[in-house]
Amino acid sequence: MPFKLFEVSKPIPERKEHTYVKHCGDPEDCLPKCNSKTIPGSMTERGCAFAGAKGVITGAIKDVAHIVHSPVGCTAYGYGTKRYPTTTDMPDGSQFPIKDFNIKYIIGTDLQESDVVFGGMKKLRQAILDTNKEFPFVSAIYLYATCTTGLIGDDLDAVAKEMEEELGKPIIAFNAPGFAGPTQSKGHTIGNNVLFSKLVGTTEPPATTPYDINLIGEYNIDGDLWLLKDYFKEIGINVLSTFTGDCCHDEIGWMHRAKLSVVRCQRSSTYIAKMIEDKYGIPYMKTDFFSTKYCAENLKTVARFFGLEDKADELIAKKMAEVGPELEFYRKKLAGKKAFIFSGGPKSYHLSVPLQEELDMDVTGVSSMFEHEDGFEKMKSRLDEGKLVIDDPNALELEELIEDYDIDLIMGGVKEKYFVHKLGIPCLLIHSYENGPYIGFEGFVNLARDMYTAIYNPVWNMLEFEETEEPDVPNVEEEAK
Amino acid sequence: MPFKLFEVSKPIPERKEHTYVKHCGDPEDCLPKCNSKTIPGSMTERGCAFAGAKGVITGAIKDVAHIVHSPVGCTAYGYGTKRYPTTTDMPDGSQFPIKDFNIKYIIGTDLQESDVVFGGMKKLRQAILDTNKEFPFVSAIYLYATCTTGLIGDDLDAVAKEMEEELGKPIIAFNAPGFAGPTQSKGHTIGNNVLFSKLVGTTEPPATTPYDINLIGEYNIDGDLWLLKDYFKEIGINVLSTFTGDCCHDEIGWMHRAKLSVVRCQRSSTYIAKMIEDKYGIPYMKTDFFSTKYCAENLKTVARFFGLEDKADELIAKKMAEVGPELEFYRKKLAGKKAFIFSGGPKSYHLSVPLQEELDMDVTGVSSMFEHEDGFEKMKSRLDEGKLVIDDPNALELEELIEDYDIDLIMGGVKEKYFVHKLGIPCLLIHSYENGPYIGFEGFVNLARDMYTAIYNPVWNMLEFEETEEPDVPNVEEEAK
Amino acid sequence: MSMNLIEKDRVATINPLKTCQPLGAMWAVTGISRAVPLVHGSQGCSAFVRYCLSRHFREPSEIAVTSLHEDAAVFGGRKNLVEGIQNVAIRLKPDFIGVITTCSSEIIGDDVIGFIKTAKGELKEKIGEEAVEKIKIIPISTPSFVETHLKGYDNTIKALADYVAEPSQPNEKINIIPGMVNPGDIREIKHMLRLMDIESIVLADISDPFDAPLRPSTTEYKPYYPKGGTTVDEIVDSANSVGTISLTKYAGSGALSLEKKYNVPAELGPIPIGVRNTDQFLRNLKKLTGQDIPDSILDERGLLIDSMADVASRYLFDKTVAIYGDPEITSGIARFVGELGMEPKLVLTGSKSQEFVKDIEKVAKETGAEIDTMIDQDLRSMEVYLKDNPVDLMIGGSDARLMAKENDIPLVRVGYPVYDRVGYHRRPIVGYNGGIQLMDLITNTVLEKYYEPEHWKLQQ
Amino acid sequence: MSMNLIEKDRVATINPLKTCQPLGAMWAVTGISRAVPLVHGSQGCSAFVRYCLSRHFREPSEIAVTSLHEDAAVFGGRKNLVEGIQNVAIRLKPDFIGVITTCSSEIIGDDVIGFIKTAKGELKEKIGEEAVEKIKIIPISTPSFVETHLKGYDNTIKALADYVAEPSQPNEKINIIPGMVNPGDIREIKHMLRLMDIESIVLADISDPFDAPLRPSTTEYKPYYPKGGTTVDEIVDSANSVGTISLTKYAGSGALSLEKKYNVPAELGPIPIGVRNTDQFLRNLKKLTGQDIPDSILDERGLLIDSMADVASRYLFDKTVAIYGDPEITSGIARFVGELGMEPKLVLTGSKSQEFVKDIEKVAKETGAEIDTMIDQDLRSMEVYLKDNPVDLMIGGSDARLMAKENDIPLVRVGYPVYDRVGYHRRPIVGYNGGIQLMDLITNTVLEKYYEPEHWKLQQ
Repeated sequence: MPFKLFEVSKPIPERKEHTYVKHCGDPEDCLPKCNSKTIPGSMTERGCAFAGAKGVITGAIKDVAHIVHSPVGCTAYGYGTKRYPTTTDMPDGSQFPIKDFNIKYIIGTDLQESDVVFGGMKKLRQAILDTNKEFPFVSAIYLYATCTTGLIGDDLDAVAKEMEEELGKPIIAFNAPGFAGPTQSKGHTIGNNVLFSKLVGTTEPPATTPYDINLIGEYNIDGDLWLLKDYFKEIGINVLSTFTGDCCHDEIGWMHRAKLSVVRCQRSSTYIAKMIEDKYGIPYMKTDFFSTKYCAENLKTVARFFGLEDKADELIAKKMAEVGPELEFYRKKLAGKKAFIFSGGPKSYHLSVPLQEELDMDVTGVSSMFEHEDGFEKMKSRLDEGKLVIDDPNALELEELIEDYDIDLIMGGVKEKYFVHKLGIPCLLIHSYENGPYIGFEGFVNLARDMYTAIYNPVWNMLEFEETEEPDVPNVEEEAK
Repeated sequence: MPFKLFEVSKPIPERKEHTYVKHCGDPEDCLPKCNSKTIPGSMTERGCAFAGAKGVITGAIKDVAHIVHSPVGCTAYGYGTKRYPTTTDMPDGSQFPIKDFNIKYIIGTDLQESDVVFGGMKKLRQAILDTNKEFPFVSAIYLYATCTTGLIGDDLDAVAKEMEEELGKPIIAFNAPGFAGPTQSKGHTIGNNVLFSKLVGTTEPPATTPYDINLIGEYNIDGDLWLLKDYFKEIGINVLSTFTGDCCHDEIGWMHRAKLSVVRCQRSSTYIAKMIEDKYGIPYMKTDFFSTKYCAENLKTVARFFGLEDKADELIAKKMAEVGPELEFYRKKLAGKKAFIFSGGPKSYHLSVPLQEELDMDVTGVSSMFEHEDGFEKMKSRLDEGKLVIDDPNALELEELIEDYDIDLIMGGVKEKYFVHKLGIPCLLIHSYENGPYIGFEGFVNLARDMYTAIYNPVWNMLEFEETEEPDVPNVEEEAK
Repeated sequence: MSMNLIEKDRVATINPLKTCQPLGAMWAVTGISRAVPLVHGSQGCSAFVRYCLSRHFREPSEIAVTSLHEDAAVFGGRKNLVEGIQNVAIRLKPDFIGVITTCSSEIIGDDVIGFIKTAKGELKEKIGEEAVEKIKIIPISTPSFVETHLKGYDNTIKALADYVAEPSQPNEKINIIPGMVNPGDIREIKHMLRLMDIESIVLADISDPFDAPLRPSTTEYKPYYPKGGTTVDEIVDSANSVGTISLTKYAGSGALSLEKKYNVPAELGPIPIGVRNTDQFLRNLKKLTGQDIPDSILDERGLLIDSMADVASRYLFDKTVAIYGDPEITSGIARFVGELGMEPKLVLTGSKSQEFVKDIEKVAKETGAEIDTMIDQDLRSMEVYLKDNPVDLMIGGSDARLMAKENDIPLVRVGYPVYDRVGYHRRPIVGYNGGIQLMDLITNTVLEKYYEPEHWKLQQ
Repeated sequence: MSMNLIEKDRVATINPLKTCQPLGAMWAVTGISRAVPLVHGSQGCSAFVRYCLSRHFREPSEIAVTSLHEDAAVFGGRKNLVEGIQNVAIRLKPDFIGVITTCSSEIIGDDVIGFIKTAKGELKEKIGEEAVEKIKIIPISTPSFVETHLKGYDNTIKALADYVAEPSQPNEKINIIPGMVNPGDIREIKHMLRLMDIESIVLADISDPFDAPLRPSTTEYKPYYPKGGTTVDEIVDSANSVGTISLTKYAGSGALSLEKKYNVPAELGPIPIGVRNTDQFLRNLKKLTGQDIPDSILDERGLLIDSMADVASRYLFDKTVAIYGDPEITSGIARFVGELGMEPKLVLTGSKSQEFVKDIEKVAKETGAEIDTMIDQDLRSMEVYLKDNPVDLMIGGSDARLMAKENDIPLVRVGYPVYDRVGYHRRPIVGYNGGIQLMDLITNTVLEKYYEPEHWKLQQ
């Protein structure tokens, strides 16, 4: 019986196929059903395709103005939702005038009832002109379709083409309305396709080296990219283009000039790596930089490609000496703690082994809200017998899971965090992090520390009023041992 | 009947002599009784001699460590009570290491019961050593007797002498215990005498000019001194020594090298000016720099002494052009408002004429907590018929005064401020100021503005809940007109 | 002495100061006990709102969605909604389901009322008639392309009045429509009502649901429902109250509906921010209930007055302020800062509201200030304005925090959203106590920024 | 895991963290309704204290003085005190006069009890026996050179127990000795008692006198007396209560006196700061009164717990703190910051208290932190310590503000004195609500200082 139907989901038995309990003898394709529609009336954690396109893929680019063609809501929600810091450094050595421009501004057409009736393309054209006037320094303007404009049939590509000619500046349309596809993953795909087809091959880098890579699917969440870039630099590898953390519009255009594509977030951006390989013959490798072991292994693999393995070894040795003792402290504290990883996608397979092997934790299971089969295969392969692999769990299932599996820590998003706390269990932000970065050597220490502080928060020993005082209040650490 | 007994003071008829109602035909020496003991059991605003010495006179010096020889209270109360900012600039061009050192630190001997029994001199000696170790850069150490050490008979002069020899650094004792004299004024006198007898004539200035003055009784409350110094500089007059705002210990020592002593606070420091004149033949003049007219007149007088009247005229014209329009605005707003000035001392005569003549206000009366006869003479001479001149009013009398005279504004200290507000009347801090400086041209604008904001605080129109809404709430200014 | 209306000079909206109707509806439904907001739209419509509400309140925001996809765009959302309602009803066993439309379901033209009927019918076969009748399932029409989130809130309260309220016996209670204010504000209102000995029905009371204790021993789990919220019975009973006070003129439709249908007298606004507005609120309460205003409240008033006497003219006078946010809160704060002697130099709201303009005209008259006023505007307009017209202080939500920082203008956080600090949702700005809190916040901000450099001025 | 006691290495006291006994006595007497503190000493003894109290509370502090001068030093203060008492009695018509000694009157050796008798005798001739008997005139011995201001407070409460309390009928009330906490703290205590349905006598209740409404229409003038304070009748009745809780072990003499003389059981401390101390306070209340702890309080507790779950580990963990001030408040905060996962690195008090050392040992054990502890120390010691041992945060009064600024360490203001900001006297730090307030304050300070530079971390 490799599938499990939560008690609370008995009225919707279709959910059973989405909850797989790992059994080692199962055939490889025995996986939870995924990337299919959510059952209506669920409290799903899933978002929409627009979120996948703008929120995940393009929102990290530093020098682009984003126009959301929508009633005001989608524009408002597109603001300040991702921790994608950017610098003002441009590849040619110049400075973009505004730091964190991508975080600071969001633009929209604020469609009204009359626009819904008569169409919003005129308004969109004017909004593009306004944007170019307001922020003349942007390198490009990106347009986003939404449910409304999808339904009323506004032709964003036509507007983009027309206005690009008028302004002499790249204008790119993303047709990923909210209702497209079962999850935000549809938006990733569209984002990849558009950026590849419209941009890659259109620009040339200021300079190249024999050690150039594309770092794909690295969005610089809470500074992740900056750590990785330092590693590569020290090894002698040059990140020619990042897709898309702290990158600029033109960087996408010259991805075809790299020697290798390194794919970080395999769910959201293997697409473009594959397309680049197909069209330009540039090989790609899927990588994993979470935790010290994965980071070391994958740095070496990338370095080996360039014959720089020695340099990688040096870096790894140095870093391990730095973080080893601290990690050892946290390992002792975290050993045996039961964690459940509820990520958007790939973190559910990136983190299971490191938590188990490097921190001696017990990973009760993993889930994802938008992974596809390939991702679930990896999740499954990286878990022990009897562990859970769940597609798109809803809030009610999460409750049952926590109750039945005696979980010590949930790793999830803001939507889960405060809900899980109400169940008396700590929840760590794993989409946008608590005190990141979480990648690489230092990042894994940060993650371990954040897990440690979440679990050892003294509050968990004080949840209820006690009618009699404990003669001597133990300290949390003792307690938790 | 030039004297008045408040209704509330009927049980203590002695108070009658302290409350004079100006009658123009009265002989000059018809004045309120002053500088005599407060009737026990009063809520007086008066302080003690220690406050007069350390709080007023010496606390403004920037490079001296002050040791209060007392139980901890007097030391604690000697901290942070005066707005005497200091710079780190020393007259020889060097820098004292700590800004606002005089505000930042207070030192004491924290006398215990055993010290009271066996004497505190040993402890004082050790405290001096400690102080010199902690702040080796101070130019001198000043010691203060207090009620306790006065009563137990500790000989501070002996300790000072002994330790001065040991440390090779000036150590000066001030024997102004709290119970000495009827008011803090006793502490001023002692402070003046000690500083004159111990310091004046003991040092030489780094340089002199033919235009050197001592600026006496200017403590730099909220930056007053810095304004005045700028004026003098522009006229071509050099402040060789300030007594004691933002001054250093050595400056007192070379006061005998000035050409003229200019006395600002006539109550607290005419003493030293007089002693310098007597001993060194340096003339002094009593001055008045509050308000534009007094400031202009007195600047001219001082400038005339040096043959620099033209420069003074230039400065005055420039300043008047700057502040004139603003003052005119405030004059219109303040015209007719009834003010009562309850100052420590001289501000009660400095401000009455300016408020009346320059701002068209009505000064209902003035009072002082520590003035002597000469000061009360001036107060009286600067008031109109029927106005009040009160020595040491107590809280209860203040209540009656406000009720009977329909006062719009009280100018007093912190002890009065919140009390007066409870009576539904604004009270402006005139000892330490609200948003000073208050001296000179710009300062008078500040004062006018602070009076304006205090009186026009919209809250005075909202004191009580109204059962019916006013059809159209008038704005305060309209209302107050 | 005047109000100067500054028009938006762009079509593009840059950093909006408003969002769409569904958010207001989800907010309001969360204020009902054991209620589930069911959004009939794409998953983004629930996911984004849950994210936004959770980060502001640091609380769960449990919202169900019908997950509309391409097929619904073509064939309509009937299947999704009918199924969705049943799944919610069966799995979550709520007392109330608010079916909230979105841009997509409105454009598709789904017959929400009809679908609810269908769903109920099917449900009856599954869980029995009695169980179904116990659940109020209410349609809430909130087209995203009309007005703002406040309208969505307003439409929800109106739906409660129209679909839930039922006249029976007079109940001597007062209905309060708080508007989109924080838990701390609603608690302060209830505190005032308690002092006046008035019982109330809050439509709807998000104070506990969005600020709930963490107490596993008494919490309702599987499904988790937060403590509190207005019960359906109370909403039913709201037709029998002695009156309705909507704290905001901008969300008074429910009050007017109760007045029209059930003769429950309505008073709309002003929001009790500051002295005069709170005075007016108390007068309205007295008028509707006949209750006297007790000394205990007037003493609280006296504490605010006392603080204003001690602090306002000394530290705040003539400091210029830019205030932005929802119209009622913004105009309320503008009036209050005027009462503090400050100068509201710029007021800005995302709503296109003539009421707001009138409110500000009144403030301009009272304060004698020239007030630059922006309606239907965005935060970018404020940023551009401030470059040329710097102010001493900004008052509003977190979305302008980077602008404040860049311009080195201290920001006093109020209203929604505040996500970059903690506890603000718990801190009232309404009532006399809220006035004290807000004034303290403003004053301490001024002291830190403008007085610290000359620290001796803080010695008093 | 340990407490490391750091001794003072100087004789000189530099920037004391304490003051003398009379201040504590004047503070306490102000908490009695229609009472006048009459200081038997120099004018500085009243003037300085009035200044200090007024600037902290931003309220009047009306204190009379006997104005001792040289002649009294020689001949004794008899005349001053006898006259002073009469003048106060006749002119201010109080219900209570607290005669507070000072260093000078103690050294002179004035027979205060005798002088009070004499004054009463003379008074009777002037205003009649009945009028005199209505005024409680109580000697309070507060030699300035013994211990600290807290001892003066303690001696005053003990004087109330010894000279005013009188047994009659049991009253079912609880006596609360709040210690030198703020009006907001006392109000929070009273709020908890209200929720537990317990009536109380607060010895003495400064909450209204030091935070009084500005309401001319209801204020008592000529003489002005602030609203509130504990009435003399209540103090008399305190001998009949079911128990006394002193929120502080450091001022429990009055409680012990009531226990010894009238069998009123006493509980001393801990001050209810933080979760565990507040839990203990409630248990003590239950023990003494038999009242159950209601859900309403536990829900408030749940809100604090909720905030701690959401915020503490995320933003506060392992941040190091220096805490200074009065011993009970300091040790209470040390325990609370430990509950928040922070590290109390330095604790500092001006009192020479072994109780404090024990409290801190307990906190060290609970938190596993190494806590450097200074007793009988001054602020200069902290400054020197911080140069070598910087911390992330300081918690204490305004007197260390310049040190905080110079070391670029943010300062969370609590306790007394706070004179460079507004409203802190009104903000509780005790009880669960006080815990929320204090945690919010700490967290927002941390966010502003340590998170703003990477502002994206504040998006959540």
